[in-house]
Amino acid sequence: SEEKILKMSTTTSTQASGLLDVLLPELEKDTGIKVKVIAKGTGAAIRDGMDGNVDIIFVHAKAREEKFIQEGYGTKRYAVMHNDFVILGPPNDPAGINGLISAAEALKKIAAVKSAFISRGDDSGTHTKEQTLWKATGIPLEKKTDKIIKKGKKREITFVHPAESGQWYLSIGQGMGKTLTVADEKKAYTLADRGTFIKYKYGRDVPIELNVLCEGDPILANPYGVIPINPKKHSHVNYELAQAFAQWLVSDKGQSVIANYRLMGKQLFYPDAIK
Amino acid sequence: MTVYELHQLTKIYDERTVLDIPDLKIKENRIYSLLGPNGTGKTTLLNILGFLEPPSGGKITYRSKPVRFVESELQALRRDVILVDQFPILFTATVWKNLEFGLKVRKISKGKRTRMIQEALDLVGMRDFALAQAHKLSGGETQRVALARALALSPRVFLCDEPTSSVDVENQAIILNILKRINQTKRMTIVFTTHDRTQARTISDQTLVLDRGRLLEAGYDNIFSAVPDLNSLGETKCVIHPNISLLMDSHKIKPAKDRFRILIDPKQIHPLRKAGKEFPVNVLQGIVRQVVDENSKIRVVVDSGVRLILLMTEKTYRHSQIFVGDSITYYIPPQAIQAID
Amino acid sequence: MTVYELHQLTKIYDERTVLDIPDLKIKENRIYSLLGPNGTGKTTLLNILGFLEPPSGGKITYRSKPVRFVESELQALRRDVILVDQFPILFTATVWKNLEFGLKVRKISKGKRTRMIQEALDLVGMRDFALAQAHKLSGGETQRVALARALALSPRVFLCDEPTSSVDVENQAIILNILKRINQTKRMTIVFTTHDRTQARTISDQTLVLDRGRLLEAGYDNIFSAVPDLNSLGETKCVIHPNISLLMDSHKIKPAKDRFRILIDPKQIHPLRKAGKEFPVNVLQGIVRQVVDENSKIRVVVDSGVRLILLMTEKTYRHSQIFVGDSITYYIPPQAIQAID
Amino acid sequence: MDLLIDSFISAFFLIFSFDAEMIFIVGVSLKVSIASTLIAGIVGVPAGFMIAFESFPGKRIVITVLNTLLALPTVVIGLFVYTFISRRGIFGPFDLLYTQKAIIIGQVILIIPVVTVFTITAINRIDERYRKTAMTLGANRIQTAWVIFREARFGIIAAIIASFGRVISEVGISMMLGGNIKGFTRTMTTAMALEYDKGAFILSIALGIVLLGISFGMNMLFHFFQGRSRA
Amino acid sequence: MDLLIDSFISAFFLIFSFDAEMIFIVGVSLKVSIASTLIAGIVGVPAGFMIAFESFPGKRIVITVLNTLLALPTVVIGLFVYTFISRRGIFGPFDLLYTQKAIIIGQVILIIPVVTVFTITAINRIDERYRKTAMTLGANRIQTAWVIFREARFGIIAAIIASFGRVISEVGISMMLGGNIKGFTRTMTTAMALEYDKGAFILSIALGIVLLGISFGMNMLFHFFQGRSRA
Ligand SMILES: Nc1ncnc2c1ncn2[C@@H]1O[C@H](COP(=O)(O)OP(=O)(O)OP(=O)(O)O)[C@@H](O)[C@H]1O
Ligand SMILES: Nc1ncnc2c1ncn2[C@@H]1O[C@H](COP(=O)(O)OP(=O)(O)OP(=O)(O)O)[C@@H](O)[C@H]1O
Ligand SMILES: [Mg+2]
Ligand SMILES: [Mg+2]
Repeated sequence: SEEKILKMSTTTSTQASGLLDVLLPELEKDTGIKVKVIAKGTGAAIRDGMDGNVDIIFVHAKAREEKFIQEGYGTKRYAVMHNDFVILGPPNDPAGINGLISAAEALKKIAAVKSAFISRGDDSGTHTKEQTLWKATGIPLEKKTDKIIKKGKKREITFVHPAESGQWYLSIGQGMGKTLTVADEKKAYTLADRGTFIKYKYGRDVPIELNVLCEGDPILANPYGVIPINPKKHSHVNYELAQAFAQWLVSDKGQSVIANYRLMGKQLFYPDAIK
Repeated sequence: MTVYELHQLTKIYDERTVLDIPDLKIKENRIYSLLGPNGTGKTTLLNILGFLEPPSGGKITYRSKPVRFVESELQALRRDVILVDQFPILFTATVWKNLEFGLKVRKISKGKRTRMIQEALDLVGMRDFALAQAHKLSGGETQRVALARALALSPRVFLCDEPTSSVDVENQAIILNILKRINQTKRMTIVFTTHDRTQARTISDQTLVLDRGRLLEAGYDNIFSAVPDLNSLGETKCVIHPNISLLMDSHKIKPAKDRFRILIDPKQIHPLRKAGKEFPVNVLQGIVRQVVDENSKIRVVVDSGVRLILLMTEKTYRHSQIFVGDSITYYIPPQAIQAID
Repeated sequence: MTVYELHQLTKIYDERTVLDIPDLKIKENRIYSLLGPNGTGKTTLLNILGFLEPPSGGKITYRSKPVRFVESELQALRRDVILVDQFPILFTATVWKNLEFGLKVRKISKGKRTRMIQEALDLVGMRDFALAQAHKLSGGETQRVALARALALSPRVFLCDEPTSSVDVENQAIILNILKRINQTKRMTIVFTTHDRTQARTISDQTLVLDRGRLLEAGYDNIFSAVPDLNSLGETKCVIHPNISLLMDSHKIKPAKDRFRILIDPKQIHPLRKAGKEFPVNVLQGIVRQVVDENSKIRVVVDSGVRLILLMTEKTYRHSQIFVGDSITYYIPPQAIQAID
Repeated sequence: MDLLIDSFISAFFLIFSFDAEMIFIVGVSLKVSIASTLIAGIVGVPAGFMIAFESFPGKRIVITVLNTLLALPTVVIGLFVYTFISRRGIFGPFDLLYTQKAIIIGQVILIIPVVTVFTITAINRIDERYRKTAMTLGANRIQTAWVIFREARFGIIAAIIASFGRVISEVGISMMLGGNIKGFTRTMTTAMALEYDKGAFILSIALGIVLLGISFGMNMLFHFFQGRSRA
Repeated sequence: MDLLIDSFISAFFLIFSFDAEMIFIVGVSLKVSIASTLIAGIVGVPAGFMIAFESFPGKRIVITVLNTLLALPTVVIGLFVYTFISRRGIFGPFDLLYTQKAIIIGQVILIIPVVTVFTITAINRIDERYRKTAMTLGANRIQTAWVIFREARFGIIAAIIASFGRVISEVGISMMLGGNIKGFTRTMTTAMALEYDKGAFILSIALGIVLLGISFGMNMLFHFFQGRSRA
């Protein structure tokens, strides 16, 4: 009997949060599918999908996922689960945002007192969300454009960040975990997904001191999706298995595994398929 | 048969011509000694004869075939010819392994190898050192092992660069005898350099003298640096020592320079019973320091402030009753003096 | 004044004792020559005298102070004593820089340095090579530069390991003269090794002979390997050549071995008019190959199958009318023969 | 400081638990690193020899370029290899990406310059006369090279050891081309990076200590085979 | 293949756009790498000298340990330094974490073994007689060392070049201890890693090409200063 092996690129958060460690054994038990997990940044994971290096991707950047499907790289986006983003800060909370619901309001306050803020700055789902939030604050923003050449044509990638951010707005271009570490070290505010935060606050050798200061704004939702790669683009991909995996994820069984996953007694992800 | 023929051979280092040989033949089965002052190109010539360095210009034939200095062709030639360096290098291994190397390269069977190595070590009296680490040997031991390493390979042509310079007297004699013997028994052609003229004359069939890269016809014995004698009127005289001014044959003089070198043919100097009228000039006195028998010629070293060498037949020698320690008088004919360079 | 005093000095390499000197004094302002076969410990001894290698045992005093082989103390001593190696190493730099090194180390001012370097280069006739790359020099050039490098520093003690082995004849004489001269003018103590006995005798005040690590009293001239003569009845005879069996003085024999070495004192051998009844044994014949004047002693080399050296006064020499090429008869008294090791 | 002490203790437990996964990861690391080092040695040592031995036009440029390649970042190598072996690349059909082979390819590229440059340096330091002596004794090019190799062996071995150290401690290429897939391409360093990401610092350092231990063992082995030939 | 061509063109634009951010990143990389290399050289070369020169008990162990440290993973170094300089560590008050100084500290630790090991190898290869000659000419220990250094300089320079290549292309330590903070500690390699993570492969490789160009320039400079002294 041939081994059912599926290759999946995913964002680091699914792996680092430990979710996959409970999800995949269940999957194998039910379907016999073994998954080779390649964890990397959202951008790189999507890239893997476009290049046909994997059979399926599991990421959280809704807009880009949709574009991915539009361009024909993926067949369908399955909404699997979500968690949410939270704004973290040092215990002494110099900007006084504790208890605020509106994320935009909180960021505005931080900018007003020029309290240190760490941005992932890596074009990840979290970074994309952060930019949306800054736009919502209405404070003056600066645009930064990178030019690249693609197939001989110039293309531009654009980012925004608060104007005159100088010393207080630090863009570190790293994953969520490291961003938390840096924010903790610098006693700074940052935007993080709840899963990683819990992991770093309660499940780490050296816990971080940061606390959740702002949460609950609907804009802070963070949906994850899986997309099987389109066999029309890449004939070699194992579409059947990818399909089976996606189906299992959105099945009752898959969804309940996600709902029941606890880290330090805290729920990290909320199933999206059953409601 | 002619082993090597050199034509218009030159070697240039850093724009300096260190070797310039219009014509030279090395014949088979003979022993050549190569003499000459330091830096005169002896080692350079041996390197070229050993196919280890290309000349800068000119032609070489080896056994009637022209030699092209192309790596692929040299390989085979090098199997014929072995050079033992002036300061030989032994590989960082045992003495035995050092000797084995050339034999292994020639694919000689183990049993034969063992015999040949032992033989070669015996020749130079180094058998006890077979298992010693070669790079820890003393200077003379090193030189002897290097010789043995080459001898074990019985090459057609054997080039030795000062083979006995660090070897003790006892072994010097032994090594020279070996050279003589292998030359006869194995019909080996040998070219060796030395600074010991007696050694050269004793064992070699022919002596080549290099001077500043050129071959000298006249020999190497009496070379002096000289300045023109400014006090001499109308005559060409040169001074080689504060007390010695010699009249030269004007035919043999090249355009006068501030400082030049002369060569006095040792065969043309003759001892006199006493200073007489017949020879008004170029008569010198000196103390006999040494008398040596060199292949039926007698070599007499006389100290007249500078050391002069007289080469005479045994008859002349006996006739003139020369004793070491004597003060003798001798005459240098002007035509015996030749300016070089 | 005594420069060095050695007591029970030994050096052991790989469990082999290569040097074993019960007592030796080196006096100030004298020239010592160090003779001996290859691998006998000459270089090793010089290394120890140069404070470059510690002995394995024994004591050395330098200028009456005991030497402790501790790096911190040796530094100062090494400023006094310079060793020129057997195969000298020049630093990968110009000849000038090589000479400059020791002077810079001694913090000598630039102007003075320049003068001293030029002087030293002139001494060895290498001035033209001042700016040459030292590691590209020929063998003899290298040796001469190494000498100049040491001479420029005017050390108290000058140790030379075979200083002229690769040097041409002309420069050999010059270098020996330099050694002689600096010994006189700068009151330098000199120890040099050589395989040239004439050279040793001509310029040194005292000759030290090393043999297998031990000092020989009797000199180094006639050492032969010998086997006991099995045909001799009741007498102690040894064979040093198929045709030569010599009677030895039984007092001077150590327990018989299969193979041993003997030393024949060259001063005790005397030439005879002709073989007579007075000397029934130990009378040999041979051809005179060489006669050399050595500091008022006459050295005669006789070839009797092996080469024997006779050392005689000028008077004896003249009296016996020895000519090179002659066949002579000579007598070796049994007490002149001594077994070593 | 506590962290370090804890790490040491954990390392100890890690080693003596003989955890199957742990053993597997160590195995992958060793296998991949040894393979890369061997291949790079087989290519780089002869290449270094040739470059040091021959004189050819542009030799100095070649050496300068090799020196430059010592600064080849793992990201560049990773991406470079990626473009060839990713599904869209020309070697796509061989399905090499995210396999141990891919890691080996990348690591070989990483250390070939190291091996080559240090081989050149080691050879250059050998006295010209060794070569001359071998040649006059009748050695052909390969035999001559062998002589030089023997004389230069300590330098070359040092280069090999350094290269091994470089690849076994390397993370970028292993991550990019191997993908850190559990049970397939997870090496000690990618495992360390993951643990670090997870915030499991102790485990991360403990793994590092195990890695150093293994490297120490390899070095001892080297020393042992090298024997006292140094003396 | 398109990717590579695009990358080259992008690299070209990157360089000639004289983008302020780009120049800054290059500046940080150079500054940090040169500083690390210099410090490691100042420590490692003399250390290598001492070890090669002196005979002391345990010398072979020291050399084996140094060889082992060639396999020190950047994650371990990063974490190790982190525990000392993070706010909770003993050097916390100096506020070193996420500064260029922190990167330098880590990188120095990374390459000291490289410099030391290759210095030892270079020194060992020098004929014992150079040392003897220097000593007999009256040189003290330092002057003797200088002579040996001169003779071994090509090996040592090779070690320094290799170390420079190692640190300028290094990413793990720069990332962990520098934090890749834009405008402060972002280096070429961390920028490359970032672009890679974003999936912006072209920009990543373009940066790599720029890095190699700079490294090439440094090597040419080295060659130039070294002069024709080799000959
Ligand atoms: N590689 C080189 N580069 C430059 N000059 C060189 C090189 N090799 C030799 N020379 C020079 O060429 C000349 C001849 O050198 P060679 O070694 O042939 O002399 P030699 O006759 O063997 O002298 P010696 O009796 O001292 O050994 C010397 O002046 C030497 O300095
Ligand atoms: N480092 C060493 N290790 C082992 N043996 C050595 C070492 N150095 C010298 N020897 C041995 O010690 C003996 C004495 O060597 P030394 O160099 O003193 O001889 P020497 O009298 O100078 O000989 P030569 O006339 O050949 O130069 C030799 O047999 C040599 O092989
Ligand atoms: Mg020569
Ligand atoms: Mg010696």
